[in-house]
Amino acid sequence: MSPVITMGPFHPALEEPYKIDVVCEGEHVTDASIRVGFNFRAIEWLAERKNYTADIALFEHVCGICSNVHTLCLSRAIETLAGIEVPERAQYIRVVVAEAERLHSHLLWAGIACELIGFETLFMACFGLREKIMDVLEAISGNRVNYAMNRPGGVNRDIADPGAVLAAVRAIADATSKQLIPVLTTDATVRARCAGVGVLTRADAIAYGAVGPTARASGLPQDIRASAPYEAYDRLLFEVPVRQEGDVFARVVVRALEILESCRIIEQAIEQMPAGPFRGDDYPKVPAGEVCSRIEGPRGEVFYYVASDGSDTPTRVRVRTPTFANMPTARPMVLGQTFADVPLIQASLDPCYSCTDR
Amino acid sequence: MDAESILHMLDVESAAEHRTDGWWVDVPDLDVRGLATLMRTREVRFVTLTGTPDTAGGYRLIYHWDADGALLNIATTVSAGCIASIADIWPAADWVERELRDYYALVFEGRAETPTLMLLEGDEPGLFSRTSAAGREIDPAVTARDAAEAERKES
Amino acid sequence: MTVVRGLISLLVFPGALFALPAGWFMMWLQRKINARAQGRIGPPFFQPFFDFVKLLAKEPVVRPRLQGFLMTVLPLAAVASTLGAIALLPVFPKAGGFSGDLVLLVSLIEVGPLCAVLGGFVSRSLYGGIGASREAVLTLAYNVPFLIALFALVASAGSFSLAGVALAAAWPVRVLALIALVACIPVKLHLNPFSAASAEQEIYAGSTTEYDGPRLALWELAHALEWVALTGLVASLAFPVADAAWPVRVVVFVAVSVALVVVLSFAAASTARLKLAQTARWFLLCGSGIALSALVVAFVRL
Amino acid sequence: MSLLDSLVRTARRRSPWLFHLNAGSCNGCDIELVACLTPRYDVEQLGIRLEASPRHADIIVVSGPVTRTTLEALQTVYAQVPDPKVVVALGSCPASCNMFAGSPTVVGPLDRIIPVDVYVPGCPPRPDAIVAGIADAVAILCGDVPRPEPTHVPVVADACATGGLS
Repeated sequence: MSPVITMGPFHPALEEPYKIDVVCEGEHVTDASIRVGFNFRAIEWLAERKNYTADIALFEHVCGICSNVHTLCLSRAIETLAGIEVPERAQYIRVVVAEAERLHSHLLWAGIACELIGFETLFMACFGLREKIMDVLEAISGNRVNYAMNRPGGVNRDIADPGAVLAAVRAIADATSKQLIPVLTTDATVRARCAGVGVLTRADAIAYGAVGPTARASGLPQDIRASAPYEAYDRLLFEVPVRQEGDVFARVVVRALEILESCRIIEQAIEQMPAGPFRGDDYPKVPAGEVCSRIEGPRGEVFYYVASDGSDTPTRVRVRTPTFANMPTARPMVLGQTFADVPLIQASLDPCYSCTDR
Repeated sequence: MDAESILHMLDVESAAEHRTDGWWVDVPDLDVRGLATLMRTREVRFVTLTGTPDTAGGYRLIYHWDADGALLNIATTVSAGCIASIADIWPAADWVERELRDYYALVFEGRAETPTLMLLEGDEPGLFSRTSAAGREIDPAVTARDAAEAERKES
Repeated sequence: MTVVRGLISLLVFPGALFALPAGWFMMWLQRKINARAQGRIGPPFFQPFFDFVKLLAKEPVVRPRLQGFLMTVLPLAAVASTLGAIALLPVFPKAGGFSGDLVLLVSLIEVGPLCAVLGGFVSRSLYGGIGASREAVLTLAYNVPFLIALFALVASAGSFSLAGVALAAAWPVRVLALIALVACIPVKLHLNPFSAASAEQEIYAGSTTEYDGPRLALWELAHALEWVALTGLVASLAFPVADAAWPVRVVVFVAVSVALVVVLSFAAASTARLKLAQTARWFLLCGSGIALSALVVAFVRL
Repeated sequence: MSLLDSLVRTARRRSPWLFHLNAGSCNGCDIELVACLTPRYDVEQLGIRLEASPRHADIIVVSGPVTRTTLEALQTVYAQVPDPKVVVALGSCPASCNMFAGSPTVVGPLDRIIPVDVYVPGCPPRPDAIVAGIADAVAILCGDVPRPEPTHVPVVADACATGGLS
């Protein structure tokens, strides 16, 4: 009789409630099952009962960490349905905010991952660095979390001081490449905890439908920004980091390199950003129809399906968040690993349970 | 493999429509397991499955696929409330099917078990269907629990 | 006379009156250094003291009688035995008095971790149990180099008495043995990189997960005293000059202890936590290697 | 007031340990609470620590509108924290359910389930507001400020558990 250890729903390793039942032989994991739904607020149900304006605010609260991707994806769905174009300046502003959000999300993740391997000093360093990008987001939107930037037809606020954004982004790129990446990739204790741990093979990544950095660390070069560019991404140069190993260390490396790529994108976007209006005059009227919308969030592909009957309330909004796709891959990853690795492996997916549950 | 060749292989090229958000096609009598196997062998990524009630009292299921970056939306209709499961072919579909059971009490045939995903263990499936009439007029001060309590007092 | 001396070393120096504030000071220093290394300001000076008082003043959770009794007695035993170990430290090797031998000191130091293991099991919490079993595995692992190193000192000094060891051990043996002993301290104090027994992110607070209020306060107290006992053990063995005046001895004893706290804190702040198996392997290979070389040197010299 | 009393009060004021509980929150509040620990805000200066076990805590910080699925765990954790304890409702969700009001799976607001002592408004509150809220909680904890009258009589578990779904 192997003991079943239940982690959660409230566990210090987890910012959010979820349960993972781990079956152990000694310290070795022989089976695991994940239970979600603790954050289930039936947002999709609520969305069918609120108008589009209220829905934008509602979906901002799918997740407090990647709130911008949700409003962006929903706004794009509404724009596609209504057949309206977004002013060019707004497209660039959206890119800047989306990449700034990726920066803060990746730094947050790096911090939490360090905390999980007990490296508190590096956790603090990551969060210290993250405050720089939080300042940028606050300067642009007025908020540290939940930026309320997107609306159908454009963005709500202009970037008043592009120079400050550039300076902050350059400082982050500098600190990342000179301090964060060297420590993460060379420290012996970090390597001992990450390399070869929690491997997701390429075949499993496809079968489980992994997206985002998780898929890219397993050798799948998928990125919506490159494969189906939206907003201004087709006019910006960036690379999609891909690793073949599929272990925790590969996911660390992919995200670290993405931090640098995001800095590059923001720099280009600020420099290329044209003058002009940043939003349309009116809220659009949404005709009947259905539409899908996808963007690349920090954790991977975000998918929205919106169906409208022509009224001011959608008849169905379906959200497939990246963690919903990624989370099942945790099971093949933890099998055969030690119990001490389980929190780190699940964290290496950059899970967001409030996204998953909605 | 690209979306057009897939549509050709499925023999639904003529019915398919290309929109800004990808390819759309309605196949009322879709062989979902055949489709899933084809997609699996061609490495077309399973994106997700959307379920939504249709006006006729049945459900419209849309299988979303990513073929070389292009979105392929293959819709079908479920009138009897059950459809074949593809979770054994695509482990990625496991959670979505469980979720759809929680929301609309749809039955996916061929699964050994369909545990709840979002609801508590032992809850009746079909939360969205059961509560579809509720909450159209939301008073932010009144939560569903108050409504339930009021109902209990009345009865 | 010896009884008076014994009581003084138990209650005054290096015992309770000195050890309590010293333990709190060391805990504060470790947290402060950790905070400064992370670019933070860190806790105020009296923090561990206030933590202790606050915990004492909390209302204990009602528990079944036997469990409640055990959960009070075990941390008390840890406090008492650690205090006893401190009293035995050979700060004044020539002063005579109650001069216990090394075996007694080591067994008293070991009672603390043993109580923690038992305490984790009697708390009937899953995480307490896991923490306790990890603690047990680690105790086995680090005790291999710990005991070999002490044995090397004994072999070199030709005496089991603490004072004898402190005075007579040869320098090459002493240095190697002390390095091995220092490496064992982080395990006992749950410091990085050997803190697997209290890995908050995996098993909550390890064996103390279920302890609350006054009972937790006792564990905190035992923890503070362990700081003094372990750093003190190294400090007293590292300063063997027999005829220094007592104020000099005290100053050196305190200074070496504090220096050790600083070194250990910096090491903890700049490392990640190793897994249980990795920690155990480190002690059985590297730690034991150093200790064994000390032993070899001791025998060759003989 | 005796010397011992004033020592205990000072100790409580200077050593508040928190247990954070996410009852269906969107992460916004939670991440701002974590930000409080980091160099810019550094609440360890005030003796504040985020504890892993509810048994060690003095202050329970709850974020989120309380979903059906977290309800039972919430009540367990509340019972596990030894007295004296203070409950802080972090953000708008535990105060009013925010935009999740009306959802069939939300049973909040928090004060219907456990008594709430301090509300920290905001969606999410900024870290400085969170620190100020914890300071309010500490004042209640050490007895400087009387505990507020409960706004609701907490309801029993069964009535909540079936909320909206029966």
